[in-house]
Amino acid sequence: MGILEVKDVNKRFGGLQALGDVNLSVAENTVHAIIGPNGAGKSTLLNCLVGKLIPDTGSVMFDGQSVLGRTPFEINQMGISRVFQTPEIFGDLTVMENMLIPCFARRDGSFALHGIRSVTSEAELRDQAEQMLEDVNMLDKRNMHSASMSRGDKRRLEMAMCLVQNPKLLLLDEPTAGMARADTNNTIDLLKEIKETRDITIAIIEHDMHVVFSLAERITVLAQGTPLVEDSPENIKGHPKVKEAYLGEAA
Amino acid sequence: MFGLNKKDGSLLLLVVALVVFAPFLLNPFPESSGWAQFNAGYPDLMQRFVIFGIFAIGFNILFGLTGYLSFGHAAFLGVGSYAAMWMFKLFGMNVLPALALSVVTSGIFAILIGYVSLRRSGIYFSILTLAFAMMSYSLAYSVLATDMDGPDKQGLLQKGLTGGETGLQLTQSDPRIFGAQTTADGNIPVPSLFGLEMRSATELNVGDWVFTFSAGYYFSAVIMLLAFYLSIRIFRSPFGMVLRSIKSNQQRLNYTGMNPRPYMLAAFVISGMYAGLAGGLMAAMDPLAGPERMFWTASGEVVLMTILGGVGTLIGPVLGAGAIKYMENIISKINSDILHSWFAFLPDGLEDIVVTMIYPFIGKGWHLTLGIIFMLVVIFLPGGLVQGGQKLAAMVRRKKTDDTKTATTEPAE
Amino acid sequence: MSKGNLTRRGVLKTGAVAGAGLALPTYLSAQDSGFTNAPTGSTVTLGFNVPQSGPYADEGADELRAYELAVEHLNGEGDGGMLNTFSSKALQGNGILGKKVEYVTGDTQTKSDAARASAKSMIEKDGAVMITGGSSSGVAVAVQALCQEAGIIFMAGLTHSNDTTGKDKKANGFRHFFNSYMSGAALAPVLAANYGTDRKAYHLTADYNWGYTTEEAVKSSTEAMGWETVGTVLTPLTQTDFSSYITPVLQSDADVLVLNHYGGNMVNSLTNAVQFGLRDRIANGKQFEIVVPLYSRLMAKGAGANVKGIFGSTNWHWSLQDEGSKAFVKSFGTKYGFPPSQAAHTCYVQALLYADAVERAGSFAPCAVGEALKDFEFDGMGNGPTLYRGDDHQCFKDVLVVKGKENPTSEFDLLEIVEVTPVDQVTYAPDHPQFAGGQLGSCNNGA
Amino acid sequence: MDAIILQILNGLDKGSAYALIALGLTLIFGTLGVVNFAHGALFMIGAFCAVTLSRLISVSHKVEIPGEVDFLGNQATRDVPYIYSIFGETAGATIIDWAVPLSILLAIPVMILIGVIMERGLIKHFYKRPHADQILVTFGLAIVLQEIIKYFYGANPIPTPAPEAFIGSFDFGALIGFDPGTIIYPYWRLVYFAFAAVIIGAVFAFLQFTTFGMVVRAGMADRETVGLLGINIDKRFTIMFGLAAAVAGLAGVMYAPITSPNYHMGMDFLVLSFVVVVVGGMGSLPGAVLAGFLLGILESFASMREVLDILPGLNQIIIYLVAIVILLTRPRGLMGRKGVMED
Repeated sequence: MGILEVKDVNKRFGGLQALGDVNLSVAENTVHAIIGPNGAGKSTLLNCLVGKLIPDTGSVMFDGQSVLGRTPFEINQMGISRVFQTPEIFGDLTVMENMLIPCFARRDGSFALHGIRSVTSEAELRDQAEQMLEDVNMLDKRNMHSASMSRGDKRRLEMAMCLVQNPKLLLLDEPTAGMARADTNNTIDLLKEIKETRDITIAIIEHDMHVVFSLAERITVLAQGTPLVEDSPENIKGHPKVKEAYLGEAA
Repeated sequence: MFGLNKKDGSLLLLVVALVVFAPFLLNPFPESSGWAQFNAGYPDLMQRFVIFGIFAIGFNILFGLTGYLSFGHAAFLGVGSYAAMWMFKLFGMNVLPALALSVVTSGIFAILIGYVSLRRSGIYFSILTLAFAMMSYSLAYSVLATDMDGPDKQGLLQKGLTGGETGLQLTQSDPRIFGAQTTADGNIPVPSLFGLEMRSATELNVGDWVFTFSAGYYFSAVIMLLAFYLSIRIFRSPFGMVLRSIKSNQQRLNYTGMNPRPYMLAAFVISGMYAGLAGGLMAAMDPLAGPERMFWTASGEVVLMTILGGVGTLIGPVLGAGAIKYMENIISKINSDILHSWFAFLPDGLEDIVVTMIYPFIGKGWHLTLGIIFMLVVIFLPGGLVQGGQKLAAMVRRKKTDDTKTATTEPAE
Repeated sequence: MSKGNLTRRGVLKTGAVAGAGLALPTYLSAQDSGFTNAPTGSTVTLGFNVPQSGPYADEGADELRAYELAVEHLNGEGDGGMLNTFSSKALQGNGILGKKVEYVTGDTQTKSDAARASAKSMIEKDGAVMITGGSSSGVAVAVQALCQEAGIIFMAGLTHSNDTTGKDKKANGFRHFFNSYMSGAALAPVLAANYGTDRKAYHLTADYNWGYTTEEAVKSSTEAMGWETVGTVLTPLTQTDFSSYITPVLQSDADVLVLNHYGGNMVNSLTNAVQFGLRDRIANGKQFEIVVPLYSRLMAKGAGANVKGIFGSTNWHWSLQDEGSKAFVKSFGTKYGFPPSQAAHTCYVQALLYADAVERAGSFAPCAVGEALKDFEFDGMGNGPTLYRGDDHQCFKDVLVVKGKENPTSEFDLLEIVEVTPVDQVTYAPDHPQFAGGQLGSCNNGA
Repeated sequence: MDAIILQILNGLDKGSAYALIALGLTLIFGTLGVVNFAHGALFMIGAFCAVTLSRLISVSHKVEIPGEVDFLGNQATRDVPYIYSIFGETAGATIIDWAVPLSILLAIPVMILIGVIMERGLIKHFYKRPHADQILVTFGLAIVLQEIIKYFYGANPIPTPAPEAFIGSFDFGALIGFDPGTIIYPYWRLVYFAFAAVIIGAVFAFLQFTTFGMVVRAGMADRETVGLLGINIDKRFTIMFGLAAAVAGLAGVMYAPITSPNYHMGMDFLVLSFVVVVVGGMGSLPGAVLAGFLLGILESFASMREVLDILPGLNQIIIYLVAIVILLTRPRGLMGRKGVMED
């Protein structure tokens, strides 16, 4: 029984079958990659996991509880954090403030009216946030205006914002998309480190096979909305069906 | 100090100083000089400065922090005024219970209107709030002002709940259960704080200057300072930070485990209560509540005050409120006679030309000047008056450093 | 040093006090003079509070012209205008009680809040001892209440609602202008004479206080003549297109339409009614007619040719041929080049009446002035013999019934006088049901 | 039944005014993403184009009337328009009579010019600025424009009648089998309705069938993409602003005989037209037109005595009530697209 269990999920958009009978099981404390060509339904699947979309049929269980019908913030409170394809951060806030918001969310739940308490007095949360920034090598940037940072920094900040919440499951949507090689390698190192130092499950959607094969312990290949195969990286590498899905009939 | 950091603390101190010494600062010109027209240190206007300051500070908590532009905030101002008036009519002239009822009533209205309006964002939200305020205005002006008192038309509701066009006023036949119906000399009592009448004032004459210290002003000022202090605390609190993050990226906030809706509603209600407090104070300073307080132009005015001063800044809305009220009350009163007296030193022909050129912009043309100022500020100072102040300060500072540089003959870069 | 409830710049202007000191505030204690803003120097300041922006700005401008003229005449400049025809000869043309008259102006914006703000500024900042002006009943009532509280005399400008001297009457407030009841009482006989007593009337009424009182007044007066009221509909103040209120009139069996509208409302509703052919309509075998209870020449100008032949009432018109009116029209016309409006007339007269009352009382103190105005009878101010009734501070005088002129010779010559309704016909008891419910209270000297 | 038909006619007539104003407003929203609070002022200036033209062509000289005196006892004079001496009295009088329709010719160039100057001189610099700034600057502009008009024309409404030929009413009922005189409708209002239909049709055709219109529509859908294609979209947007100004202006010109123009008529319409645009859906042209007619008709029905007897005051709030109901049931108005003006 995995921490995340997707059973018979179907999703249609008008005439388009975006997801058809998707079954997926992500085991606890593993890195699970979901790959597939464009339009394979990877993002739709991800959106079904975080509450942005509701599947037509099927079930999505996380940690023994259904996530269906829950809003994104409720799902986050269950322990799922999500990193977006293009970094989603609070551009008007400083790096430190960006870090504090998830800390508040973790401590106070989805709503708390701390209207009088000063942010500066939240020493404990600030320590947590600083520690996390240190981990991602961004402590020196903590007072920067986050919108003015490079894309790589924004991505790292977003990752740090997710990690500081100590999620049980971290969802990564193409975390290295548009990154330079060096940045990509840094991200891989970072994720490896995270995996080694924490009890965390990571589900990752990725195009870059270098990233996938450096990190993943299990890989699910999605094509036309259905899982094609699920196996270990070694087995996936040479799998004929995968080649077919990626390169078309010609292969 | 008071849980504020150094910068906020000194800002608060500055505002306290400005407010306490306002009767002096706003009356810089001697009474007998021609410039005395520009003095603004009389009780009514000073009260308006701080009351609209409260209104704008509250509006800024919603608009400045969350970016949600309410175009119907005047509804809460009006509701606050009506609530205070009814308190005066029914129970007595003490201002504290009246203000309490204003805040509570406007808070309830804000919960209802906010709950519905916050289901939409952007301009759709703005129009929803506008629609609610305009409905309140229209009903207060007409249906709610019709006689609800039965055929004899003598009682408490003879002009309905709101008094309509003429506004809700005190009368000698109001019950005022915990106070006197009429004063000893047969007049309607005035609002007071445990016997301290809001309209009482003391004057200080220094040479050709007259400074007026009004009880009503200082009472309003204390409330404004409390409101300002509270707004600083809110700006610097986790709650305030979450509100700013709503403006910045609502999607991220959602995926970070926070529910934006109750935060928005809380901000809306707090801001509505500020407006209600301002409305209650208006009634306490001047016991009358008219429906035009809820008209869309009144809502527009607070939007303009906030933008003019600087959206999202702590002090900006107060400055914006002051600027607009100053124009409305001082510039509008300058008539051609006064102009002629100013320029009397010029030769006759030239005097007429100068007066003719200035006349369209003052007195009855004060709206024109206001419009031009709106345009100039937003074109040249996108951050409002606060940005203007910052630029000025930066200029002074640069000049200073330039001076020191020259002094130490550092090589130019 | 002085202390009290309101600023008195007048005091301080002259008596420059050296040295500083702070007095403990004392409340409701009378100052030496005993009333608010007592003028002590060689001048006295009056406050002219008129709409300078908003829809009634032109009317306000005309009021201001009249006040400036009145100040001239009071100070002995110009040709003296109505001072020469006024039955009371107390005024000498040397200011008021020998003090030169100065004035300050404010913009009411036709909003009660703004009007009170500008009135307060005139009282607190400029030391005005009397406030006058205004072009709507809402403003008049609001400012009147303020003046009562502050201990200042308020001489109302153009305000026609019954409530100004009815439900909302105040001891410190005085109205020269006529009111809804008088309009109804003056109009009804003329309407009956011209249109017959068997008529069915349909009212369109502006949905606010003035509209209600006017509808009530016209309805009860016409019904007393035998007319039947077949419908009354309230229209929003902000309405600009009245078509959807006019078409139901076509469906009803009414043969008279009464437009209880003023200002822009009246201009538009009348224009719309004429567009819909109501004037060419035959209903119940009779010619369909339109009535506008309160006329103003400025509004008639806005409605253009549509006013032709339509009955209404007005407080005063420049074509009146009595000596007072002629003198006023002459000095106003000479100074400004066109004849004055009824708003200008009432404001001019109010300013003079106030000055005269002060002169007769020998004091600026509101209670003394009020006493002098109370039950004061005068003549020579354009409306024949007039009484300032003490019970409600309302002037009783002749009322003009007018109709839109068929062939105007100029843009000012839009109305012609049909009848001067004698004062007896428009007089009512102070406790008349349309006015009951308010208390004058006692006069307030403030300070 | 006839009452209902009449109210529908009223509604269509009101609706056509709402739709015309909202059309220009939503064009500017859609193409430029600008919240234009000065749009009502453009409508007002249009109406004053009619006032100005009728004043210009009736510029007069004074002719003494023998034997008569004016109110001050001086020699009385009569105004005789100069145009009489050019075209003769009959033709001259006809030209003055037709001032309102004629002023369309004046309004089109004037309004386009004002629109273009506004866009190039002011609005252009505010595309990237927050909506709040746009509101402040256009509101300031609106105040300035109306104060200028007030300075020259005063605050009173100015009667601007339709030509003699359109005075009176058309017996609409007789045409469709009702008793004569039951359903009559003023000619000028029918003209206004037809005029509005033509203008709305023309704008739609222009956007639908011309290359220019296609680019603009593409620009409304996605400003950046079209910019990348190398099309000079900015220039076209300037022209769109001129067009929107012209539509508002023409709406104002033809409206002048219905309600006498005054300097604040634009502000009176401003809030209403925003409600119309939003109810229709931001940036949706058909939505604006549909909402205009819908609100016009509902407003007309709400002003009926039968309705008011049951729900007093409904006529005061109907527009806003409908707006609330529609926005709560349809998040982006009747025909709005997702993501427009939601931040």
